[in-house]
Amino acid sequence: MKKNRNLMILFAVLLAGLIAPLVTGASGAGFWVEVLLGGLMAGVLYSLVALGFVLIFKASGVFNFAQGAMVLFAALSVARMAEKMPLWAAMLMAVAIMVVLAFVIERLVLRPLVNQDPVVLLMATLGVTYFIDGFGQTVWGSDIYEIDLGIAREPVMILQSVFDGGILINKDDVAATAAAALLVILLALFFQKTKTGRALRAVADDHLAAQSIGIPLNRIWVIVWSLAGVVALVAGVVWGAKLGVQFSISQVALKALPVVILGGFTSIPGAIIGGLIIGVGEKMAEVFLAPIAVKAFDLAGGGIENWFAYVLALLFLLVLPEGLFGEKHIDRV
Amino acid sequence: MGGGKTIGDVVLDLQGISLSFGGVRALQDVTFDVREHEVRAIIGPNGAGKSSMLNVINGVYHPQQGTVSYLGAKRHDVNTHEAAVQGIARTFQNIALFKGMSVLDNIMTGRNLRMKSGLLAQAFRLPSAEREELEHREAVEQVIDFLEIQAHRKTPVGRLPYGLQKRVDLARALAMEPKLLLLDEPMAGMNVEEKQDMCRFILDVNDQFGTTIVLIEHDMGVVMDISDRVIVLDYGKKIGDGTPDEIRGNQAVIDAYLGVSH
Amino acid sequence: MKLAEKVRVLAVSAGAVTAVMAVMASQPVMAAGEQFFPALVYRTGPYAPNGLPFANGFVDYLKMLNARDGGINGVKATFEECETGYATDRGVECYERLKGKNPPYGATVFQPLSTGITFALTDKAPKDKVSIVSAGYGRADSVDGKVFKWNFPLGGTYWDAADILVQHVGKLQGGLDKLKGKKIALVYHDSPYGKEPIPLLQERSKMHGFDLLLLPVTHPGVEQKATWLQIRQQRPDYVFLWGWGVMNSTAIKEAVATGYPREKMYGVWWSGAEPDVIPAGDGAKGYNALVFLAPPGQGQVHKDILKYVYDKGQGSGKREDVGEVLYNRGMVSMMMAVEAVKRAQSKYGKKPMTGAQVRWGLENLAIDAATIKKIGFEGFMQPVSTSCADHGGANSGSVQAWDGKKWHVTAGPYHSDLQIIRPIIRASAAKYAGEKHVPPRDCATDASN
Amino acid sequence: MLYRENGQFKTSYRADQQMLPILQDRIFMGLLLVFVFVVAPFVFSNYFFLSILIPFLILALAALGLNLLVGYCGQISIGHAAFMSVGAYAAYNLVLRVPQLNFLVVLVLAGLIAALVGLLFGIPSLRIRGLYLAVATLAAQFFMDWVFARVKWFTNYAPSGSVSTATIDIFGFQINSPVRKYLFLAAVVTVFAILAKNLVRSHLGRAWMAMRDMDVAAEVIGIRPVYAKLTAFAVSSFYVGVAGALWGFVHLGSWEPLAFSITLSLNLLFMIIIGGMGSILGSFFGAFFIVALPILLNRAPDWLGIHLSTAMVSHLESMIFGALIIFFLIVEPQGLARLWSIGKEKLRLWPFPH
Repeated sequence: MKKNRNLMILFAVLLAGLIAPLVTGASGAGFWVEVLLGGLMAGVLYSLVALGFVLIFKASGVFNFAQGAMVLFAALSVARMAEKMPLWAAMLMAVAIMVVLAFVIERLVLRPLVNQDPVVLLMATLGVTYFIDGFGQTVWGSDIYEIDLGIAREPVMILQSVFDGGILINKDDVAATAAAALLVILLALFFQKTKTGRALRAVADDHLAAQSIGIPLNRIWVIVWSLAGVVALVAGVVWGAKLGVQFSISQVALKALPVVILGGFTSIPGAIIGGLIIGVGEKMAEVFLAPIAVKAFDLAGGGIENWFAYVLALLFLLVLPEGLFGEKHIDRV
Repeated sequence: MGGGKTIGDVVLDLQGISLSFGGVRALQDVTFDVREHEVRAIIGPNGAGKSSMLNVINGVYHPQQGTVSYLGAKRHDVNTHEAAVQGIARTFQNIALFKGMSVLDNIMTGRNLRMKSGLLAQAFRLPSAEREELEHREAVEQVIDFLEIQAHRKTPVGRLPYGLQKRVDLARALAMEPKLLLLDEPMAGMNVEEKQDMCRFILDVNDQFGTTIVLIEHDMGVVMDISDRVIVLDYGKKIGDGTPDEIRGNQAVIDAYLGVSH
Repeated sequence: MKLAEKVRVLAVSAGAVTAVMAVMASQPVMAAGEQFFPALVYRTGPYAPNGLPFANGFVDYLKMLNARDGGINGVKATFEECETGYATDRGVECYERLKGKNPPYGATVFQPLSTGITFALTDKAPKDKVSIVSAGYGRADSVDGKVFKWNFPLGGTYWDAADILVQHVGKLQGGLDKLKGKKIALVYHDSPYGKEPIPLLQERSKMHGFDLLLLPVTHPGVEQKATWLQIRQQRPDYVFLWGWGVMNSTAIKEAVATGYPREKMYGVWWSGAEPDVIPAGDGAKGYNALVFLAPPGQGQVHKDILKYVYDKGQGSGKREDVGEVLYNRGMVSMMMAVEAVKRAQSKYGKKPMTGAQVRWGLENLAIDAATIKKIGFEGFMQPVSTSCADHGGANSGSVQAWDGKKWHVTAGPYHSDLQIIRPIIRASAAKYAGEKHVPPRDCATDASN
Repeated sequence: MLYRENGQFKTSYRADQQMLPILQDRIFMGLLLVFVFVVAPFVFSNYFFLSILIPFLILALAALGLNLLVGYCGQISIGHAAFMSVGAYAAYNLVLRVPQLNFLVVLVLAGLIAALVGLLFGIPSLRIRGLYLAVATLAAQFFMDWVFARVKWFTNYAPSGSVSTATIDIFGFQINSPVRKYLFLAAVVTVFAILAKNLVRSHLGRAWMAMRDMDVAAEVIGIRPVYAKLTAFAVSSFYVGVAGALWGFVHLGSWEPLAFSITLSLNLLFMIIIGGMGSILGSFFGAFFIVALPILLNRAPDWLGIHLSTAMVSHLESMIFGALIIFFLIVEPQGLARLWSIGKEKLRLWPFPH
């Protein structure tokens, strides 16, 4: 089919772009692998935030702009509470806080706005963003705070025998990836094996069907928002441990948006794969493409990664209007 | 019926239409024609592919196989806009009115195709644009009078009762001054009185304006009363085609259609 | 929701709107005889970690003056904070809000602590007859007082800073000529602030033949992976860091992660404070940054602040943070404004000064060693003296290094090479004057007002 | 009471097609215009002009432009500040490179250039819809941010990337004082609001609304989605581009790409949702709400005599702002304009409700 052919062409072009630096000799193999890994690591973080988006969108049809603010709030909670207690206790407390937050949001925002236009719900979550931003800074402060997972920051050199100059690897990046992978496996198990999980999947397909299983929609919303809160917590801790916890990390939500349009709003695998594609794509573009563009057009610096993710996602959308794994949509009249 | 009415040549001719969505086959090798000035009914149980048929005629769906000839021009699939330009109008099964607009504005959209003033003329409300707007308003007012909905002109369509919404849907289609009018269950969900009104409107349109009509309807009484020829679909296949009397006597139709709860 | 209820809501909101209109139409009147200092601060948002200590030092100094001396030569000093969040539009709103306070004198001087806001206010200040002091930031070309009558980049500009950094690394290499073929990367905040030093560095790169690698970092600066991968690939000999807020600590962490030696990193004076290095932990050891005017530490003035402000429980921040780099810089920024008021008072009399009178004070500032000692800033301050042609008043800076616990001054003071900078300033100021149709004034005839 | 339309019979379609068919509405609009152009210049303080009214008028124009696209044509955009920046930089370059042009001409040209760019970024709307399109419009936001930060020509090679403008002069009339700026903007915005009103009540506007309410049905009656969507993008971007040029020249005076960041885009979206989607008047309500509310919240503790730290005030501002937005969405998801019309309906019936 035509669509598939276009998709193949798109993938082929991307793949060609991916290996171009190697072929043209713009980069040594070792460095290329490092950029790839850097992209994958960034992609894992994007995936984590995108996962929060997808969970909520799937179950409640809400495009949750507040996911970034939730990441910040969770990370701030962990960082500040860890000053007074062991890290594990702080994380548990933070999970409790995120559940309470989910409950409050369901009660005060979602329930009164049920069946409203998606745009209205989107704007409501922006309101939630402002509130959480202000509230988080009031309670926890607006300085930079630390989350210490006890992992050394100094990078280690590996595979020196394979690549010229070896490959630089950070243990915290590896830990982040492991945490993300673990979370995804847990979520998959939850959705496949538990009764609640199956109900959640049902609600995504059909709201009425879910109610006939006997789980009230309201409780389902609290559960998905709590889950999204926990995902935000993991993303916040991973990010915060790496770069410090500060107001700015709420901006990571903007990076997750192209991921969800690329992967499809309703697909968990889409969020993961989309995150990785975007992560690798933008790092590769920035490192290898930007310098060429700067030279060619006499630009004042590169920085193309800011829009590259969106343009990449847009390209995918033009081929697949519902994203890689999104649900197809047929007009009925 | 419609004494003295002359049925003309074939204006619409569908040959071997097949349409499927993914694995679901909605239409299989359906062939039929519509003659000028006739009322042509499509009947069949739910899911028989009736609405899909209309969607193929005015280009909402594109069939995988078959050809559609309209006014002699033969093509594989129809472009919706072109269909509208060539005078094909339709109403919808689940009322597809523009919810945020008033009755008047909804019907005015039926004139859009004929309104030519440019963007700037409209923005500055130049005399030419004003004049055009008034001309078309007058045409629309005639439709409004014809369908007797004068009292509801400025009402947002969402606030109207169902029966009236159906009437506005028809008014919008009529405002296009169509040559061929496709009606998708125009009487569904109406009470007897409303149905009588609607029948009257349909026959009047057919008589007064000479509009050719293709009609989907469940109410067999209505269909047999007002249509000149009937086609019967079942599971996407044509199982009968002819005058109401012929259809009444068609054994395949009786088995397939009347066996189903009707 | 019922109709009646909706109408009630409408009524309430209409009432609220009317209230805003009513209150905003009336300007509050202040008790006469005060010197009013507007304080544009940011205590929230992405730049709060750096905005907080600066704002604390900025207002604590005034509090101390009032408590210790009863104000400035007997004129009570007042201030009002306005949160800008480092956003230009909010900064402009703060300016409009505060410029007319304390009539008939108005605001003394504006210090926006943001290059973006400085740019925006530069156009507005001449009409409102109030000066903009941008100590160590803002438009570098505004040193030219002939064109920028109301701008005072006191203590040094980014061109001075960039020039000093080049001189320093040149010295490390054993001479500026040895920079030939070397590679210097500029990692900068992608805003007017970060872009300011580029023309000077380009000029120097042409002169000495080193490669200049420009790596912008998008606001707020938490995404630097690609930037540091490029640095890993290009292996520049030095990295100059022009960051602010969370961007600084992120840069140092990414440098650790990509194995770039911190010893080869040099920050501008806005990338060399405690909140920039502490979050990076041990990894920040060896990182260098410029320091101008006020190095960290405590002197007589701090003792007074602790005694007159903190002992009474009126401190703006934490006691242990008094003496941090940015705290001191905020304090010095306020001190220079106060000195300008004093200078103006010496000409116009010991009463509250208007914005125009303070402008004269700023243009004739003479903070020499004796004054510095007298006001308790000995060891924290280079002399600053301004003139009509030179609104900067100083062009020196030292290099400090972080040892994991404290900052230590390791080299300097350097003076920027005016031979190189002046022509660029003149060209840039002339271009501005052309665009804005501002006729440059003649310093000989227009020395006063 | 005052608001009675009984007895006002229309004798011709022309009379019925007027912009404001009801007499009281015309009187109200007349009084409002008198207030805006005659009374207001004398009663407000400079601060009120500079910090509230001027940004309000410009952002109302931008919100109006966005409303044409989102509220009337149903295409969501979260990247409209990008087209504001196109307008602003286009105007900057026109003034710089063709100084003899009258500023009014510059405004129109800047709008046209923005319209062209808007058209380009509107093309995906032909394939993508709903929230997917919304996110896709962010591509415009980030791409234009980047273009103006990077391509030196647009900023006339200014080393800082910041551009600044000279005072506007229209036929010898200097737009230099707050009151003059206000009057100039009020005039421009009034004209553009009337043009917008004309557009949405003629066939193009009906085509947009038809696309919004039921795109398949619209196509079936002969409205071309390509034409309807792209004209909506173009006209919307034109408005927003003009607003951008005004924002740069009249309000900011000098600016950097950050002045047109995503925050501004989101604020524009807030304005039309709080004010009312598909309502010209709503764009004004929404703009006033979003411009004045943060300032009001920021200053309220001071007026009330409550002394809070600057940080606390700022955090409270953010929290209350967020809470109020949620509150308004819950009370009236259709926006302030809807409340306004409900209020009018009440007045119409009062004191004799049926």
